[in-house]
Amino acid sequence: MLNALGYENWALHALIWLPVLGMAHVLWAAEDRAKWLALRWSLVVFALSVGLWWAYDPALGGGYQLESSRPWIAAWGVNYALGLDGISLFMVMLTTFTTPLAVLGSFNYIKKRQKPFYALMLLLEVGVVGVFTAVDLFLFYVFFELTLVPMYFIIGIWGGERRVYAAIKFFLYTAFGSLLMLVGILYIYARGKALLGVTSFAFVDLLQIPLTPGEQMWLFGAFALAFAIKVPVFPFHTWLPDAHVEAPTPGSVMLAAVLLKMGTYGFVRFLLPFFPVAAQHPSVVTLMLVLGVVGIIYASWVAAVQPDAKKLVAYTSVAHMGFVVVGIFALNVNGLQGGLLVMISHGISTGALFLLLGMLYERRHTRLIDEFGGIGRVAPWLATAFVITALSSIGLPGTSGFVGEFLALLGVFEDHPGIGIFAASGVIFAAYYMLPMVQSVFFNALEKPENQAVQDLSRREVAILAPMIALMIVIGVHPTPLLRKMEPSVQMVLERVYAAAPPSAAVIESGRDVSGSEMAE
Amino acid sequence: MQAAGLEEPQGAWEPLLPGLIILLPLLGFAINGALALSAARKSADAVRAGREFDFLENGRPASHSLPTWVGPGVMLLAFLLTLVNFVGMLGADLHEPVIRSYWTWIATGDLNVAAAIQLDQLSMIMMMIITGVGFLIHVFSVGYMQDDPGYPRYFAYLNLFVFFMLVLVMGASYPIMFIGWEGVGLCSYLLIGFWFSDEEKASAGKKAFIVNRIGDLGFLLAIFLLYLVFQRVDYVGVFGNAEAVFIYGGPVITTVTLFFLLAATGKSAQIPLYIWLPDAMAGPTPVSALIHAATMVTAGVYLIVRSAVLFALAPLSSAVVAGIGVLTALFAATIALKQQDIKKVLAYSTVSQLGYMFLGVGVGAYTAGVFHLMTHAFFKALLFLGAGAVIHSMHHALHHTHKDWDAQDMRNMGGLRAYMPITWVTMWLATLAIAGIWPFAGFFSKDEIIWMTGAMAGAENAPYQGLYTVYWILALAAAMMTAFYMARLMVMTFHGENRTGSTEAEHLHEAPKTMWIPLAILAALSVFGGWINVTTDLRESILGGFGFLPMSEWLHGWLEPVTEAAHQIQEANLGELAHAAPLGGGEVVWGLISTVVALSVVLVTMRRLGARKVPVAVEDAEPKGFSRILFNKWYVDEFYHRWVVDPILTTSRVLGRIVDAKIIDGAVNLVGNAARAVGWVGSLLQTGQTNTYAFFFTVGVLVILAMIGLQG
Amino acid sequence: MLAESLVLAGVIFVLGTLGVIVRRNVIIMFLCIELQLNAVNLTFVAFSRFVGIEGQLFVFFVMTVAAAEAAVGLAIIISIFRHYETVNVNHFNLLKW
Amino acid sequence: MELDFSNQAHFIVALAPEIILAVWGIVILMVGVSSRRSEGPGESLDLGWLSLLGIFAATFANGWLYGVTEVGTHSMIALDGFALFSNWIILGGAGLSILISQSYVEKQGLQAAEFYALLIYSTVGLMVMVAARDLIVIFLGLEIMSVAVYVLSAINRRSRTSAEAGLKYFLLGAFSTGFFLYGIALVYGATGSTHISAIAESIASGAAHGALLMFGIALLAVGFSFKVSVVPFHMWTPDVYEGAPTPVTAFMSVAVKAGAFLAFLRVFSVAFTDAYESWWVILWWLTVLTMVVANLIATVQVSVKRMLAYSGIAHAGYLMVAIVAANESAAAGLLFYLLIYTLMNIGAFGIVILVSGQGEDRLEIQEYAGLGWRHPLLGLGFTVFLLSLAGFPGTGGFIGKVFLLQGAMEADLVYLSVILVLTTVISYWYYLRVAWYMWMRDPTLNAAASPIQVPVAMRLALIAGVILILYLGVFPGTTMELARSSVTALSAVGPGLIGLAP
Repeated sequence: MLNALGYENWALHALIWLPVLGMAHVLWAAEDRAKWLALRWSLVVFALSVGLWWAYDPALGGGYQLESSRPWIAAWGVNYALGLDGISLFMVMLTTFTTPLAVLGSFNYIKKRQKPFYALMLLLEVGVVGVFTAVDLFLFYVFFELTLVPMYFIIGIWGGERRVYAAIKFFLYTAFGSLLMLVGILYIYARGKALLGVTSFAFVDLLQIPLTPGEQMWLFGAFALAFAIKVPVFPFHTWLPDAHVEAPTPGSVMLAAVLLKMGTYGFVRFLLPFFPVAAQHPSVVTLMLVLGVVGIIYASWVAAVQPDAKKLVAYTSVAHMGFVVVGIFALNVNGLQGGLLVMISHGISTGALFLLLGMLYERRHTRLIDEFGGIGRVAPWLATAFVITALSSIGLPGTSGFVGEFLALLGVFEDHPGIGIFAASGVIFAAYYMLPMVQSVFFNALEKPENQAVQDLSRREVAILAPMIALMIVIGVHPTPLLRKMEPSVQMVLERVYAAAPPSAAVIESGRDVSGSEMAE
Repeated sequence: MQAAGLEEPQGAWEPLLPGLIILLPLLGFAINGALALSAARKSADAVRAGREFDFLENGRPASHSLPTWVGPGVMLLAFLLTLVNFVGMLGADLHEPVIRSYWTWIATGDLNVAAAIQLDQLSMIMMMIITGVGFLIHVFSVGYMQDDPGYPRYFAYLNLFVFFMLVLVMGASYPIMFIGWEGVGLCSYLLIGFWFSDEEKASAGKKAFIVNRIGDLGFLLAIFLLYLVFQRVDYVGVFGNAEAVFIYGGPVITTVTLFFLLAATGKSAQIPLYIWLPDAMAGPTPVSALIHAATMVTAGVYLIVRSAVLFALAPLSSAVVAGIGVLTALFAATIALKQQDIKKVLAYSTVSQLGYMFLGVGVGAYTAGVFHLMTHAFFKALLFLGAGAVIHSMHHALHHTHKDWDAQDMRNMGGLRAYMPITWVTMWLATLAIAGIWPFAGFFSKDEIIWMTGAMAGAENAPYQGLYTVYWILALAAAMMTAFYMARLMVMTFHGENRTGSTEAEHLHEAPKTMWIPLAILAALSVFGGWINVTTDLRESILGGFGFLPMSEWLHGWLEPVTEAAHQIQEANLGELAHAAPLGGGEVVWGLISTVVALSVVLVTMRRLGARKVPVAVEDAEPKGFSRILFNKWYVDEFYHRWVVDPILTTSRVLGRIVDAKIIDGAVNLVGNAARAVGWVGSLLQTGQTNTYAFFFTVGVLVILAMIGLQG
Repeated sequence: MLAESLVLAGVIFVLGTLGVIVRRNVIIMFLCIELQLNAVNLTFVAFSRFVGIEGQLFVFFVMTVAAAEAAVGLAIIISIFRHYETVNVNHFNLLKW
Repeated sequence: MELDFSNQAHFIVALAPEIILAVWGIVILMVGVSSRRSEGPGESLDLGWLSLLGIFAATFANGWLYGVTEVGTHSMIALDGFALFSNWIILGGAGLSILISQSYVEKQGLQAAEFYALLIYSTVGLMVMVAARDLIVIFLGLEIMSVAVYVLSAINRRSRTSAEAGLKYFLLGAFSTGFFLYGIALVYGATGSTHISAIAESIASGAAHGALLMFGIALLAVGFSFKVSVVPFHMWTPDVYEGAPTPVTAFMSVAVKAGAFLAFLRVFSVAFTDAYESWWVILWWLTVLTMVVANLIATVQVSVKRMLAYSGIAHAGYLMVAIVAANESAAAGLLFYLLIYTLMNIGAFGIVILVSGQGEDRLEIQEYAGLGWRHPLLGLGFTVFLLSLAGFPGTGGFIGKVFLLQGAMEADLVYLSVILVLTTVISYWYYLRVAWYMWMRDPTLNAAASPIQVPVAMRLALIAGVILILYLGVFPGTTMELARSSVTALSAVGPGLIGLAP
């Protein structure tokens, strides 16, 4: 069926260009139709992206599929080249899945200047999908930067009181990193030109360039910084709470659900395969793992004392991303798979959390936890949805949150048991920051009259939350299909890493030695 | 679909729809949950309108009548189905666990976890207890909860709990067990905070969840470690190779088992993580009976028995298990001595009894542990339900005259036997059982544990023999206390004259049928339940009526396929167990001693306390001296707050308000501001004076010329 | 011979430069600039004595240009004088920072 | 056709665009004088279109010149692709300047004829300068341009600031000319010639006198640095840019800067290529200083016009990177970037003119509050210009910056590249600041009270700017190819030029 349509030839391009058309349409149409058009277009995009699930076949190995490439800037060997592998597949689907929900979530929230808003949302989708599908470094960078602009305006125009500060901070901070990465990119390109005489930005070509360990270290630094800020990895995280608190609900949703993933995606896509020597250099690995663990614990603790619910959730994102980083730099299948799964589940659960907080905000026009209390009595469905989402977010088995964290922790424990123990302590602190919030918002006595007036979920809101919650459960109960689709690509990344330095194989074994030491004869 | 690597040679016996046993409660949850959500909408509208929605004003709506049938109904079906399989298993002599694998849950790299259930003697007995006792408690709940606005939600949670509990005991691998493990924790969280509008109750639920999570951390780490060693995490894979891989008492196995122990202490409320259980009494009393007495809290014991092979390989861990168990038993018993809240007494008694189970499994008497687990499920459930009945009627009584007395405080009760005779009788039976008085169920199970402790102390080459002797003595002491505080409870509640107040007393009444029938059934079990595992020696002796008791050591035989590996390891390493207690004397002798002593303690207590005049709660004076410390539970909660909770909170605040806001973010902002400041200073050079410009121009020229001059 | 003339030219140039820096009167400053130009002319002539005719050609161009600049410059000075009634450059600092 | 400069007539052909323009300048003056009596509204507009005609003619001629080739490289006037491409940039800058200046000239009552004539003359000067192969000619072109621009910046006789700007520019300009000339003199003395290929040969052959040459090069560098406003020779720039009539500022900021840079590049990478080792360090430091200082000071500006002045200096810093790198990519990058820079800067100043109501008031950033919502298209346009100035993907500015960075990378100027991008981050701040005023602030009463109408000419300029910037941002291929082939012509001159690295 899909093949009959030649789906694999145009799917990715459609995913990028349909939203562009949507933008035009939205800007063209009347103000009051903007939201419906945006919703329709984003739904069409999502519908298209669903086909990717079947179009991408892991049996063909972890390499890129649905590849198509047209020369763009021939002089520099830049190609408009798109491709999809197991790692990007779910990032793309997550994006296309989240966007319509975010759009739907902004129906009541965005009252003024709707057309530009929805246009920017679609533009954001373009950028993110582009980031996840580009297989040309130059193209990747363009999309990577492109996502900044819509987010900057979404926060800055439709945000809260300190929106401008937050927007600028977000923009400058992330741009700072990515510009250094640009230098790195051009450096690699120049080396390729000098050493191999290849003028190309295509991943496959750049991977051939023999970079010296020294160069790898520096380049790793440049790229790692860019992505670490985006993720964000402690201590580069301070832009995130501001951005989240000030951003309008849909902005926060997109930010948490997909934009942060661009950073971790960059880790997997570039740091490991492009600079394998640096990536498995013991000190680098230790540094990243420690940063990840500190992120987990630190962010959890800081989150626990936030008076602002949205800020709290923002910090939990930092903690979750800590799990991802730890998983990735475990440098083994379980860890990497876990990291990717956490990315997916975090996208869903945290996205849902921000939507729910947005709904609360629309009802009470405050985000201060102390302002609430007993909401569960007047808005039981809202409370139920929130509790389920929160549980998924703190990784309760049977929800998507658990599988990812379990694998990530398992992975890191395999090779770094010490760090693994600290990372695992995150499961305690997750409960420590989430449950008190849930209690003082939804439980306890219903004292304030404002709270008594809170309405329960509307049909639209149910329509937003239902698919997300369903997905949390489904992935939690049966994640294997996802894992199977991702595994070959993950394997490829790891092979690439370990091909660079055989001794690292010993590193893996050392994990086993724990038991090997006491093998009975 | 069958997941790879889990095919096991199966016995002749084919289980009947084992999956359905799990699914039924889930189904009940779905139905009741739906009802609950719809009902909640109604009451929410009412609350918004500023009043309470009375579901019963014009007849029960479906949302409040269906659960009556759905909730207990699914449980009954599940129980019957379990019974069928149980009988089937009785018939088949089964040496390998029967494994049913439904789908692959997690598969990546060389990790492969199947969504599989394992049926063997251990899981079967647990399923019997869960579905059986569970069913009775569901029935009881109908009477207890049917007037509560949250009725459907209550049954939804309860069914969900049973579902997770079954997953816990039926799962074929540690991760699957972990699903149930955290799932039951979740349900306990929801049920403790069932009346979530009451901050105290909600907080109690939160406390339970967080404390349990600490244990869960241990569980996770243990799984990781096992995976590291075996690349497998299913029981068959682990236990099958454990002996081959692990050195007896080696560091890794010890670590693994200690991690498991941490998990167990969390779930089974042992020192140091027992603190959540007493607070958990905030939940509806049937919940306390089902979750916090009969089933969930015994999960830790199940975990250890399930991992018997591993623990048997780790003598140190086993010793620690036993130590924690006996200490908890004693410690909790001391607290129970001075509690006034009837449920608090039972709560600490539960902690104490769980301690016994730990002691049992710690000394390698896994069967004894399970045995006590089972009997305890009977009589403690009975006690809680009885207490529930009492509270129920007390509540009604006080409610009539709007007296704001505590319906759970025993000082406000007294003389209730006149009003609720059935409850009185059944609870006495349970009390005798728990006090370990012959021939009630508790006697056999508890006695066996104590006896095995003594035997362990005397084992040929058992490590830490002296230690086990101490355990043995402490265990005996705790048994005395049990007898005392239970007798105290009965006296204060049912005997003497009534202190509730004359007008209120008229409204005291016996529990309805749905409530006392379960009591009766449990009472029967509390009486005879112990006879299924009478040791041969006792059976031959007077205590067994010289062979009168029907069977001997049935449970031993039944669980042998599960525990034999562990027992072999023990015999291989510990050698012959002693046949006499540390102070000499055989099992029979000590059995007689303990039952006599216990009985006398009960009688003395009745006599002494029965005579004394008990002041009602409002008039009672603050306890003084040592009893004050006991009344305040050794100030353990305060200790934890002072030294664990507060430090973490303070640190969090410091991190959040200073480190994050000021230092890290401050640094970020500083960069920006500094740049602008420098820019401002630079802009001052732009004086607008042409001469200045010419000057700087010339300076530039000179510098450049100088550079050239220096170059060459 | 060459060295001396070059040094002379250099000295004149420096004097001109200093003048531009220290003097406040626009006319004087402009004259100092003329001084610089002529110093350069001197250099050109000196060099062209040795290396060829272009130098002297150049001088003519320079003189022409200098004349043109003088014309324009004085015009500008007049127009600003209309505004400020002064030719002290220190007063012309509306534009700064 | 073939041009052989032994035949004098061929000079006419070679200089066709310049000559056309020069003649046209006279025509403009004539028309202006004749129409003086009938002093009517719209007169300046007509003159504007008229002078635009001349620009078109010159452009056409320039295009036609692609057809001809010259014999050898000894002529004083180069007819290589480099010169021709440069002419595109300069003519484009001039044309756009005229478009955005028309209603300004009208409203401010400037003498249209003189204004446009001078603008055209300075254009001629620039074209001569970039095409020159002889320092004499470069000097002449430079002065033709400068003298005209001195007058232009002081042309608003009613305005003090304009007069002050004119004076400062004139004094300092003449001052720098002195150094420039001195440099020429020294180089001449050291190499015995003023023709750049001859200079190059004598340096290559080692015949040149070292010390003299070095000082000469240094002073030449100073002279150019002044024109392209490199720190510390930049200090006239903010004042003059702020004081001069905005269209003049626009013209200065693009055409003048472009011309100076192109001449700079030709001289240094052709004539002094073999002395590279000794001058690149100096320029390296100047570049760093320029990028850092300019960007930092720009962050504290309140007047958008002055902010753009500093941004202009900052861009001079980025462009200097190409001069330092001195290889083919860098040179091509310089051409490409100057083209883009012309478009975006003219656009930005165009908006400034509009917001300030064809005048010099309302230059502060507050005046831009809510502009985006009052005039969405203007807002969008300005946003595009700003993003392009900031070098953001999707705009030509980004491609240009990458082009420059590539040049730097091929010359292994890694640190310089890093500093470039870091300073770019700083520049984001003040560019975005305008954007946030436009989109994230509500308009001030004063601003709301003054509606903005966009005259046709301006509209043309802005639309052309936006479209070209986006086009070059998305499909830069062909233009890049052209730029690259244009610079290869440079390397045809003299012994093994271009593309050597420190």
